[in-house]
Amino acid sequence: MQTTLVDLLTSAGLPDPLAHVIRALVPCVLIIHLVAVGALVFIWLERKVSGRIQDRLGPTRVGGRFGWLQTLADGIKLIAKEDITPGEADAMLFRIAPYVSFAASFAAWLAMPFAVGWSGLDMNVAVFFVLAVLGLEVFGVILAGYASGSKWSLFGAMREAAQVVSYEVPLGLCVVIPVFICGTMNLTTIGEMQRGFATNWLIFHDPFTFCVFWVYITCGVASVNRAPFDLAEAESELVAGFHTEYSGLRWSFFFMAEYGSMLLVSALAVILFLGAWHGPIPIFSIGLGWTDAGGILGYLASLAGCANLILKSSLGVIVMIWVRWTLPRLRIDQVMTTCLKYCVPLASFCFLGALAWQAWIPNVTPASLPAPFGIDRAAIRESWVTRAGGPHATVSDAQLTPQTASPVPTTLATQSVPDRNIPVAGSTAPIGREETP
Amino acid sequence: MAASVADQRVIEFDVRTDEMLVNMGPQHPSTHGVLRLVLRTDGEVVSEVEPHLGYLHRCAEKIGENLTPRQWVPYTDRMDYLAGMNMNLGWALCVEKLLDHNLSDKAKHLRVIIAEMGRIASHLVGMGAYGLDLGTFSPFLYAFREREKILDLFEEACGARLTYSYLTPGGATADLPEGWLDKCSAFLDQFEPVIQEYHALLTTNSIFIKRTANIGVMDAEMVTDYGCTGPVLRGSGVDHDLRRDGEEIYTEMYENYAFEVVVQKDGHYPRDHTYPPVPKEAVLGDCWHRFYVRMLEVVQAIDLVRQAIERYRSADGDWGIPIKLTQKLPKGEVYLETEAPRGQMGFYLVSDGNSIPRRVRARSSCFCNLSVTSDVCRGALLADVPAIVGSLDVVMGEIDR
Amino acid sequence: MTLAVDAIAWHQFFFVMFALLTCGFAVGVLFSGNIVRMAFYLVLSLASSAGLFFLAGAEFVGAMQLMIYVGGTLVLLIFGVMLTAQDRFISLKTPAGEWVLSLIIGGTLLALLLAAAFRYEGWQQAELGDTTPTSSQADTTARLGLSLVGVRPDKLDDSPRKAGMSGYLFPFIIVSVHLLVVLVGAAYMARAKKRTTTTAR
Amino acid sequence: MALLGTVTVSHYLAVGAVLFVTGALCMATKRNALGVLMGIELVLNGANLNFVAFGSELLRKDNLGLDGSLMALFVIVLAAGEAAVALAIALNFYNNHMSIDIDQADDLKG
Repeated sequence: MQTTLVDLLTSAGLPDPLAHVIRALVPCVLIIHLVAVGALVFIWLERKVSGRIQDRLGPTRVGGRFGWLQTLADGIKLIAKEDITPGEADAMLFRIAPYVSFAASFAAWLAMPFAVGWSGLDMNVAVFFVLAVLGLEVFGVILAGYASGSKWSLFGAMREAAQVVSYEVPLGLCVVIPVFICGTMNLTTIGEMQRGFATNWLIFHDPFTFCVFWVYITCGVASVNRAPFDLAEAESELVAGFHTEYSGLRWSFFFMAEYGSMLLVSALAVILFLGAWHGPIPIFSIGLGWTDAGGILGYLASLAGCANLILKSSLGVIVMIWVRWTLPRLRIDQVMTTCLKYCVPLASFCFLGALAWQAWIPNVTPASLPAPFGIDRAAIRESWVTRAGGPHATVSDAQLTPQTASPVPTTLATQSVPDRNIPVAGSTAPIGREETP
Repeated sequence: MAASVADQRVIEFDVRTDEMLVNMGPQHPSTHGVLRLVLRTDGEVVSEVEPHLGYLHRCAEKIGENLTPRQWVPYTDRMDYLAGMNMNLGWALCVEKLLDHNLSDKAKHLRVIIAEMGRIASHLVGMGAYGLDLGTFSPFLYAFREREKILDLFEEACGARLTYSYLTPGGATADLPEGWLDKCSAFLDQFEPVIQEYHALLTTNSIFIKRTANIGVMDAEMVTDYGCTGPVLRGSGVDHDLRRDGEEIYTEMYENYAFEVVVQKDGHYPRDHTYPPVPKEAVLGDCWHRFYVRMLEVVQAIDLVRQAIERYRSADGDWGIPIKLTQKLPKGEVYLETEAPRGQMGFYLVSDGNSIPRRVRARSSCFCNLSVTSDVCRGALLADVPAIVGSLDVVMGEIDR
Repeated sequence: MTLAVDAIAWHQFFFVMFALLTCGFAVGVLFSGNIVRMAFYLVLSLASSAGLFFLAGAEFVGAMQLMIYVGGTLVLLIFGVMLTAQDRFISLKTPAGEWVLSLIIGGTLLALLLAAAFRYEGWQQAELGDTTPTSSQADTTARLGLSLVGVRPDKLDDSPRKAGMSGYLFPFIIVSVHLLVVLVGAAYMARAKKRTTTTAR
Repeated sequence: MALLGTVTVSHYLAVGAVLFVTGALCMATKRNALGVLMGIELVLNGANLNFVAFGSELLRKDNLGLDGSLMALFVIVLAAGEAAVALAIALNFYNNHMSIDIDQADDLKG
């Protein structure tokens, strides 16, 4: 297919292992920079936005009129600060905790695609992986809270644990809806299936996805601990919660993790609901046709898509900032009530509703929606599935996924989903969807 | 009363954990200065709260026994440093009561203007800081934005922005400067609509209501038993305001002013303005009502200042020349309470005929208001403690003196 | 494919790395006295073994491991902190005799298991050349999902009568109900009956 | 790497064996109830590794196929359930004994 970076490097005379290392390091470095620079930018943005909200200017001096470099200056200050470990602390865990948080927030990015083929790791279970790894972030917080040897930190950690574990349930439910609508857990495929005008975005797919998007946003904000759900660091109650005892660079790692996951949650929302790297008007993919052109034009289209994704995600972050500077904080029991009494039932209801919509209004599923400009979503999905196995397609694939549809398997399957052709031909087709257009 | 530990609800989803003693303060973001609360907590449920005071004690009363009354005025500023004007006023009236000093009408109206403006400034801080206690930062800055304008006015009148020493025994240190009244009315006209913003951000915000309604409920009997005063008292539905019910030397300042005590009577608050409705979750005597009373008092203070400006313009007499620094005091003792923004601030003075009083004492409203915390916070959740303490709106400078 | 040859080296490299991490942290769990540190090591060990799952091509199981197992341990950790909040630096020491005995038995068991692992030749034959860690097979997730609801896409060429069928729908339902019961039961048990205990005392 | 040769099922089994033994030792030596629980998790994880290895299409042609992964999934899910119940028991035990030292769980001793 395309020339990969590895091919390029080896043809330039580099030994193979080195080429692979470089190929692996490129996305890592890029993503670390995205998280770190993202944190810088968003902290600056938070200051500016909160300043505007509060009728003041925010940073104005460092780095010119808009204080662009304020966060950088603060970062340098933090590096220069003394790194204190309290006497009561469990020193090893105390030191390691911020890195655990940051590593989780960073590792989740590995499976996120930024455009077609632009991901650190093109996984088939990307959605699941991202959620699972994002859930690990709470570990760092709990360790920090416990290891600090301070009661306020412990309180913060306990709250965070309770909150994050609870909110994973509705968050998972929300995420499952786009997954089953698209019939894949591969984020690239989910994104690609929303190609075309904004009407193709999954948020506009049916009323239930529209509702569940807002539930997702609520749960997302809660799972990354932003106001009004920032119970773990509620400064008016718990001093600073889990990071009360932290100072200097370690403290800033918590912040990078927080902003990294904010951006992650909102990027996930964009990929799952808001058209991923496709703009509301398909200029590059359909208007100019660059996306499929390959070569430098395809690269440009991908770059535009990547910028589009990051822009949309940043908008999500700005909404979070806006909410934070507007609303008071909920109490911990009210946070749990919101989760268990509102978010979970709402998400479940939307799940069932979307399921019913899929079952009874099949003509509007992405695979068969009258797609503009002759986009065939089912074909997109299939092409991506084959591509995923593509370059490395092995013997086992061929063996395990017979290419011809065998007679419909009997009994159990047909009973469970009546009137449906059981899709065994494709390797990935879920039950309940027409296999081919 | 808040949910106590014996309450069935608490047990229902309680997992047995060990009790913890936690120090909230004296360095804690939400204890309004240097208050230290020792909390005994079982998980998130607080089973006991013990306030510890004295971190800001500056011997103001003892110093008062070595200074003449006018010299002591700056010390009253530093008691409730958020309402210095009202502290000045209390002390001034107390001394005047001993001296049997009569003020001109003009001076009285001036005092009403200043005292009510001080009340607005003080309640603005109380409101903003309460938002801060509940985790929202923006109302705090909105409140300070308006308070700055009041401080500007005060600065113009007396030269200070926090510790004014403006109202002194005998009157005020100076007359209001030229054009001050116009600026003041202009401010009031600009400020009144802004209050709607506060209502939108806090009073009627559903999260705010969730956090404050039915939290820290104190019935009328309890607040009177503890000797609570001010908005805390009126928030529980007790119709008592020294501006109407106080001693004559104080109430005559407010004679013929159209004003009604802000308190819920027969299920509703005085309706001379359009206020946001009381949410149905709110119970009389909870944090929400205390906050609401403060907000209404701000509106009412605006009204009072407007009336006072009118009267001041047409009144005759002088603005009140202060007594001499070393004025001999008549023998005797005197006690006077005034309605400061946070409650009834009392000053007690014993004189043996010298120019320096023999005894000076202050009765702090916040001290009594704070004393309810251990009772009210028992069985509340940890997050309710700042909500309750914040709704009492204490200033430690006044408690410790 | 020259690429594949090098890829094998990477596969081994990652295998050794994850295997060492897994075993190392497992040993850490064994020898640590502090319950929270034990939990921390356990998490790292489980996460590394999730890496091994990814290497073996079981992406879904690996992600599941991260989400549920590691998430479950998280709860362990919380309980560990909660139950030992007061005396968190007190570790319950095991007598030395017990240690010696357990280590002897454990060592024997380990030797036995290792011998067994390397005994059968068939287990040591790598018959597939392509083991690039990034190579995703055709989506295992969907096939796993289908299997759980009773369709086996990989068993289609069996005897015609049972083609594509598996026995996993029934276990799946049983497990689901079982989990529900377990959760309800656990929630019921974990609730402290404080009032009854206080009256009893 | 050359010393290892190709990664095979046996190597996975070896790692699984180490996990199993450390888990078993944890169960034997820890006096903290939660430590015992962690031992159980390790044992189950060791077993899981074997299932996945035997089921992996990348390691061996003659593999279990999906059965391996499915068994691993069931083990993970059941382990989560087991952990929940065990924690509830530990909690009750702590409530009654004010300790999580399982050596004190000898109420049924005759």
